[in-house]
Amino acid sequence: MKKNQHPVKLPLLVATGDDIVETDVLIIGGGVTGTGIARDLTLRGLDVILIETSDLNAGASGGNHGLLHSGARYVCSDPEAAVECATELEILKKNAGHCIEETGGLFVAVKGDKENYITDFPDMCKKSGIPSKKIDPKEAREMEPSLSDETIAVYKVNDASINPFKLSIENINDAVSRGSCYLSHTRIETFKIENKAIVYARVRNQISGEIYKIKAKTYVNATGAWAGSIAAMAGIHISMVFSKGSLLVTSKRITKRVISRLRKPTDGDILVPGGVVSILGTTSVRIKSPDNIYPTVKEVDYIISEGEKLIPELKTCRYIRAYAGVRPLVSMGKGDDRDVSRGFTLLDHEKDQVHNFITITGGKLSTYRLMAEKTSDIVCKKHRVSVECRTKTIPLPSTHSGEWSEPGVLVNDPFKSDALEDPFLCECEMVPASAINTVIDSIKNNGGKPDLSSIALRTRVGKGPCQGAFCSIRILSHLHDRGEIIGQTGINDLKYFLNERWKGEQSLLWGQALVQSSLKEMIHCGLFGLELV
Amino acid sequence: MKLAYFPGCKINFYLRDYDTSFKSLMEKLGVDLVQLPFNCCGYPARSTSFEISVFSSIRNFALARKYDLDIITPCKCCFGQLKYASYQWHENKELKQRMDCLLADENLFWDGKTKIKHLLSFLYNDIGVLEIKKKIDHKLPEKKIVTQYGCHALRPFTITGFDNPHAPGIFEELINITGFKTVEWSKSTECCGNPIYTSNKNLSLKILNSKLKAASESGADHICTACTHCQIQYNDLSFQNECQKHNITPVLFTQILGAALGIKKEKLGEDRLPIFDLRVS
Amino acid sequence: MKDKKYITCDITVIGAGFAGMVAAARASALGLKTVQTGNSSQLYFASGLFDFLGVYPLHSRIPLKDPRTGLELLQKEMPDHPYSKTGLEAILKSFDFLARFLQSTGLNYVKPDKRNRSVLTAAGTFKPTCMIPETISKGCLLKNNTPLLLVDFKGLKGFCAGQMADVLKKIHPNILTLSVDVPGEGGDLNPTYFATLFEDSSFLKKLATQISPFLDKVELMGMPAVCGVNKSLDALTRLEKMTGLDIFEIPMMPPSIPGLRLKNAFEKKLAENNVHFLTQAKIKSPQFNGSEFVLDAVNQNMETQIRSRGVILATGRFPGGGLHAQRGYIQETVFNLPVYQPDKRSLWHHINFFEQQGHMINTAGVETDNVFRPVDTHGAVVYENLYAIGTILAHNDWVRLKSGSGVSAVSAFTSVNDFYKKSAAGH
Amino acid sequence: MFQIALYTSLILSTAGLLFQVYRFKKKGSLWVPKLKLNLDLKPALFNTIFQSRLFRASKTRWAVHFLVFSGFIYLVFFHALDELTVFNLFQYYQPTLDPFQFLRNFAGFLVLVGCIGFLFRRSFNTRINQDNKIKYKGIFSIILILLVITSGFMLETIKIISEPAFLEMVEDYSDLDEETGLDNLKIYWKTHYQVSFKKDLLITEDTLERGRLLNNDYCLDCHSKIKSAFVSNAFAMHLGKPANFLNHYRADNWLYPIHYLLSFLMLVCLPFSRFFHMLLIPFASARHKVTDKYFQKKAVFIHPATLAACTNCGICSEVCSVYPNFLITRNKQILPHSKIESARKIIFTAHLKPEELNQLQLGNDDCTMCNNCTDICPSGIDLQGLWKTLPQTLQKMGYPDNYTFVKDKALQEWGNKESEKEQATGAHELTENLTGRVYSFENCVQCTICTNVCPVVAYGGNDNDMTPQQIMNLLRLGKKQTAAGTRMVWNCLTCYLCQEHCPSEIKVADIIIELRNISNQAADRLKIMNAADKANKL
Repeated sequence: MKKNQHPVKLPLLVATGDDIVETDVLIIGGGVTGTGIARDLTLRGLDVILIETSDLNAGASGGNHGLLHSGARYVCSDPEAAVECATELEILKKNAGHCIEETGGLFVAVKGDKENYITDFPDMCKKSGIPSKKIDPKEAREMEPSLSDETIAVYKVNDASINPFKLSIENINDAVSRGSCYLSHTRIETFKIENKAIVYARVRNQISGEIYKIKAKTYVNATGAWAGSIAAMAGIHISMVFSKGSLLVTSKRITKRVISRLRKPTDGDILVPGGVVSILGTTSVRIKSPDNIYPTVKEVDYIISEGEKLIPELKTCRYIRAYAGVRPLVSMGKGDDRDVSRGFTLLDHEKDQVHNFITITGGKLSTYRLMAEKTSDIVCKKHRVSVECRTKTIPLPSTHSGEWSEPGVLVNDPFKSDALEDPFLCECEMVPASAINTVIDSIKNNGGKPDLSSIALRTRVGKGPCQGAFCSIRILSHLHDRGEIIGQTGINDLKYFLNERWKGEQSLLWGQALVQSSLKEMIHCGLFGLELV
Repeated sequence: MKLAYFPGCKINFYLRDYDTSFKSLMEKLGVDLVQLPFNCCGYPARSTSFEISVFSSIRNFALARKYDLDIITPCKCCFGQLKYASYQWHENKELKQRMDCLLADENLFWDGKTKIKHLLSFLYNDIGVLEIKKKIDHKLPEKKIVTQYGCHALRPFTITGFDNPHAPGIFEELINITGFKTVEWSKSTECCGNPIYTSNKNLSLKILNSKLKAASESGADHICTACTHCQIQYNDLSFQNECQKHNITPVLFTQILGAALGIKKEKLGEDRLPIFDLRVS
Repeated sequence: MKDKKYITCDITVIGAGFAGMVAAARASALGLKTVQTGNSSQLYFASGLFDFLGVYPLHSRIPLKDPRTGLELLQKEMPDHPYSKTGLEAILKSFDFLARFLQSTGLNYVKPDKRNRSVLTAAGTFKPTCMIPETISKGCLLKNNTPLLLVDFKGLKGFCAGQMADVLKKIHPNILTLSVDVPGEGGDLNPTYFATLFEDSSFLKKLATQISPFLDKVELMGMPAVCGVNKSLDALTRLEKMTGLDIFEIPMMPPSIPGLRLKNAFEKKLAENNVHFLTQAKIKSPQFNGSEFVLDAVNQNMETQIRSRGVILATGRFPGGGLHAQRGYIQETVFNLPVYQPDKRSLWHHINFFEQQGHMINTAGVETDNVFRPVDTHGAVVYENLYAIGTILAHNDWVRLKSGSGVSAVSAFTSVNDFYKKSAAGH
Repeated sequence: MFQIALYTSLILSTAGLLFQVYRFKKKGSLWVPKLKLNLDLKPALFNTIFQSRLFRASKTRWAVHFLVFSGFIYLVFFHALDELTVFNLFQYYQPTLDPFQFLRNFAGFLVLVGCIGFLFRRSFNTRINQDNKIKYKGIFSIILILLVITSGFMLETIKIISEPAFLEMVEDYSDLDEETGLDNLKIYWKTHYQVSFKKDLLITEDTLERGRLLNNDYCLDCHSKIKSAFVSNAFAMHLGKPANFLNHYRADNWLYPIHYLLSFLMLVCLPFSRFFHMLLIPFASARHKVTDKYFQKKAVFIHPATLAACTNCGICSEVCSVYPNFLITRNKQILPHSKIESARKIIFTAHLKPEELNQLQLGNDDCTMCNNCTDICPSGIDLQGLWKTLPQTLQKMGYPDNYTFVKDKALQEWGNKESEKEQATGAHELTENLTGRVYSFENCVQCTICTNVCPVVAYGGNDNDMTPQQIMNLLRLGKKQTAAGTRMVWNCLTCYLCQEHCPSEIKVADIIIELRNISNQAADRLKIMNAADKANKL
């Protein structure tokens, strides 16, 4: 392993009492948009602080398919978005290739799907300039043997899959290495508003409880589903609608390509391969609050029953976990939330009488860069900075600490030489201690505190079949051994981590997954009695 | 009783006494052994090709089938491999067809009816401990002995069906009737290290050494295996350099039982232990 | 054509987990001709601690000091719980039998006391349990002020003395820790192999030297439960003599060495008792012909037809394969017995993993009469001589109640006794 | 001319022998350490004279070979070298006298029959014919023998029928002419000695009787009854008309040089053809087996002279334990008789293609060291010694055994070639395909029991990398080739402890063995690719 590739160490922000930290731009929200903006602005020479109330990709950025749309899905409903997707896809392929797997995609119609949608599809693609190619169903079944034998029409498109965690990690790593600052577990308490502008933001470190102020020239609200509540702190009302989408992760990769149902977008009609697994989704359920969401049994069953029409194997295969994300929609209309707007909402609150506050929300993963670009444009205008956006041209560098978020990554050489000195702490996904150490260092460099959850976010830890049953206690021991955790917090940390994992499993526990989870309960409740602590 | 004798590749030139004493033992027990032009059991080819290994075994079965004989072998590795192949042959239709074709080229065929027996399971199940006990007329001195079961006969149980793989006992029973006393030790079901002797001698010897250590800690004088390969491992290697400190002498099961049954010394092979001269009647 | 074998016996125990082992032990001790099938590796998951009743009522979230008080309440409130069918005396008797049986194999357990024992676990928590191996027993001497040394081994994953000390600090401030570099071994230590090292005196000596700097500072020492496989108590005593400390083992996550010791003990003794063990054999299409069960135990290469007057179903829950969950419902896998279960899957699990009442799926299982014969939905006995024992029983969330071994032992004990009594009367 | 031919051929033959000795020495010094010759003469003598090893191997083949051997020996000593042997022993010796005349014919007949037997076997023996290159090896020598013998018989036949020869003899040994009853003698010789006369002769009982008396007077001392030359006589009887023609052109005169020239050719060829085995086998069967000393001295081959003693008889392949391997892979280099041929090529000419070398390595790897071939080898070559040393040789040449190859290969390099291999593997290979089906390993609950019971993990230390459970995880993560390249896969003892203990009843050991198959195949491909790369660079 190349040890000299750590991100540049930042001077740690020591903020006590009423200390004020000053910066050009304060970005709130560490999803793909937030980290994207951070990188974009940093590249344009601005000084940026990004704060996140928990950790990277806690919201919709971490709760999606990881699909880079070719645009074909939107050709009927939203041709404009379709074109955006297509252009962004090309840019990302060029600049962030290490986060992307160019899988290609198939749009597949099965018996019973609406004829006119199928017949219109190629024309609509052509209109939006999105390449698609008709494929004989028989040939398609040779390409993807798991497709249903009731397949009646297939089109090949350019869909790709992307690892959103890696994307955010690399974005923020690049921003930090260029002098910006990322503060995880930091929550906005209040905004101080004077003269139609925010003077400073009072923030609180969620772990240590420290409260301090960050003074910036401009404040960007990139909190996705929470955009409304953050804006409310500044006295601005945004009408938000929340739509929950649940997704299922299979234990193996079922198809080589992205498979979408060739029909009007609805539930359970996309299967995206991600490394060694496939992700099936989604649903669309209106919810009241974006907090504390998890997939329900009903949703899981519904997604499977829809998905199995496309790929029968989905009925019998093993699922590892389910998760949910919230689509933040700034809505006025009615009907299916998918119809509302998959395009993004960029609000300059100058019109709401707060001059230095911008909200960016909505949108989709595929266009995150564009959203960041547009937001940054406004910020730059306010700062009178006339540098062109550079994320179009400068490739996203690949760093070592981002590597382990990739499923199935193996740094091969250590196995031969250092296997003995470098034990696997997570056996399922084969994450060695050295990788955990790299990630711990990177978290600490970013001013965070390494614990089970933050490590799990940046690695594959806990994402394998055992869902934390074995690795959690091993990594906890490791953290204690390294002195990263001292005192009682360890057990609470363990419980929190297991519970977070549990939210993603509880809805799909049957067959072998239930066996695995029973084992987990036997260890952590039966032996360790954690439920009593 | 008439059985086809499957000697395995190694016995003839590396463990001749085992061969000699095995034959004498079978003669004594009234078993006619027929020697057929068998080939390798197929175990060594397991590493390179599934198909070859199964075919090698099936060809042996077919040869025995030609004379309508069941097969007996004193080697546990061969036993395990033949069992494994017959299982695969029964399970896998495609394989069966392929084997049929290959056999037909040599005017052979196999219908799955040939059975494979190992020396121990044959003595235990087909002849019976009591029956053998009756024939024993020379009690041997109460020497302490540890037994090594041999992996390929014992496991996987669901294929070999040899003995309880976790707590096997037939070997002990068969030895205890001779006057020798088996001693319990922790590694009776573990591997002797022979399978990787050629590829990784270092590890093979380490494993052998750990076994010898455990055996000597149990207080035994001898070790016995009833498997050509394991026995070769102990016979040839346990006296090498690092293994020498453990005072464990490997002995052949067929010689022990043969001696107890009163088979003449000369018929038990050339290399005999002095204990056979100390029979207690 | 697979090899076919035929066996006739008095009783067949399906399952080789803890309950199955106890049943086979009891049956063979009573002189019944016994056949056992299953996969004994499940015992690697056993902690080696025999729980009676650790927590009741669940919402109290307080370990029971005296299991009897909990038992009384439980019998009152949960009439369907297996304990409610047997009573205290049978439970104690079964523990007693178990202790004697294990003693005969050289595995010593401390007999049950009136009070539950608190055993320190590798997470630094305490587990309320009843009967424990002698090697663990001294951990119960732990008092607030006893100076304690916790030892871990580099390379033994998932056991960190520092972490335990951190957790314990609140109630036990006087803890020192030591992380031992195991001589001659590098990298990952696998418990089963590591445990065999403790049977070697020279290794113990080296270990003792590493501990020696602490000898005058502490009185008690805790170490992971890896002190020897077959001669654990012997090894522990030797180490105690070398150091002069009281030493106890701390159970850690699977594969558990105390579980392995149980496995070895049972397997050895049962083989000696002539229990015919068909490992990994699956029972296919069991039938009852009016007087006996005809079971096909199917292997990869062999089919064994077992004719047996009685059958004990000890196949366990989901990990053991006794119960299987489809997406919508739970099935019993061998006899397809009716399974008591929540109405729909959404009720199976609670969204909180550590929900105090436990997950509803854990109360699912086979319902039985008072001698553990499965009953159908109308409450009628399914087969005269079919018994279901162990964790497969319904209404027993053993993980949360900490009642696993107790229920397994008592149900095994009671059912075999019942079968024996009946067959003795019949003859 | 006879003298010139004789000496030339003797010189050539000696030179050839010296050259061979020199070559063996030179090649020997490359491959074999200096060890005492350490000969064991008794078995060698026995084997040389009676071919005792061949007798043990195959009675029929021994019988056929012994026909040739005994006949040939007789002809060499009592026919070709008659001036040195029989002349001195028997004062009255004449080649045309019985028993010599009969024995010569008989010996020739034996050789003839034996040689036909040789040819016959070559066309029908199954295992040796698997390698066409070897099938016809040595056929030159057989044909040469056949030619010599046939030419001898032809010469004799011609001499029998030859009128000019008859007349010359009459002139030399009698004073007979037309008047004194030469015709009568002619008539007698025509009837009893098959001489073919141009002129028709009137045969009556009277003339025949007179001829008999003349014959008694002049010829009988040197000419036994022609019937005893049963082969040539039979030819002569059936020759018919062409006889006159041959007589006219004095066929006896030019067949004689043909016969001895062919014989001399044999002499010349002695060191360079199959005939050489007559000298090498005694040497080979006198040498002791390859001992540990060889290995300690890091010798890599058995003595080249021993190696050269192989006659490609193919008996070794008939007893080969791993013949079924050949039936499936069709790799000739599994069969000992092909392997030894390749070994000879390596040592003497060093011209083997990369594929051939690789095949040889693979074939030799299949050998179970059962010693059957060595035990049976009629030439007494220590074949097993060769098989044992061959891997070292091949490793030096860049064809290590797969274990060493995989061990030395970085896992990374292994992984890089993954994609191209993916296409090549799995095609039409009959396997259980456990590694290709997710359900065979996905039920793993990560309990590490397999790892815990594994002796390789316990004792492997630095020799080992992954644990069985990690192998299962690699498979689940889609890293089949990487898994196949781990040392665990190669160190596995196949003791099945893991499989027996797995609570999820995953066929851990079977999967690992299957991975080893995959690894083997991958190693083969990589080795050939590497060799091709090297060749390209050169």
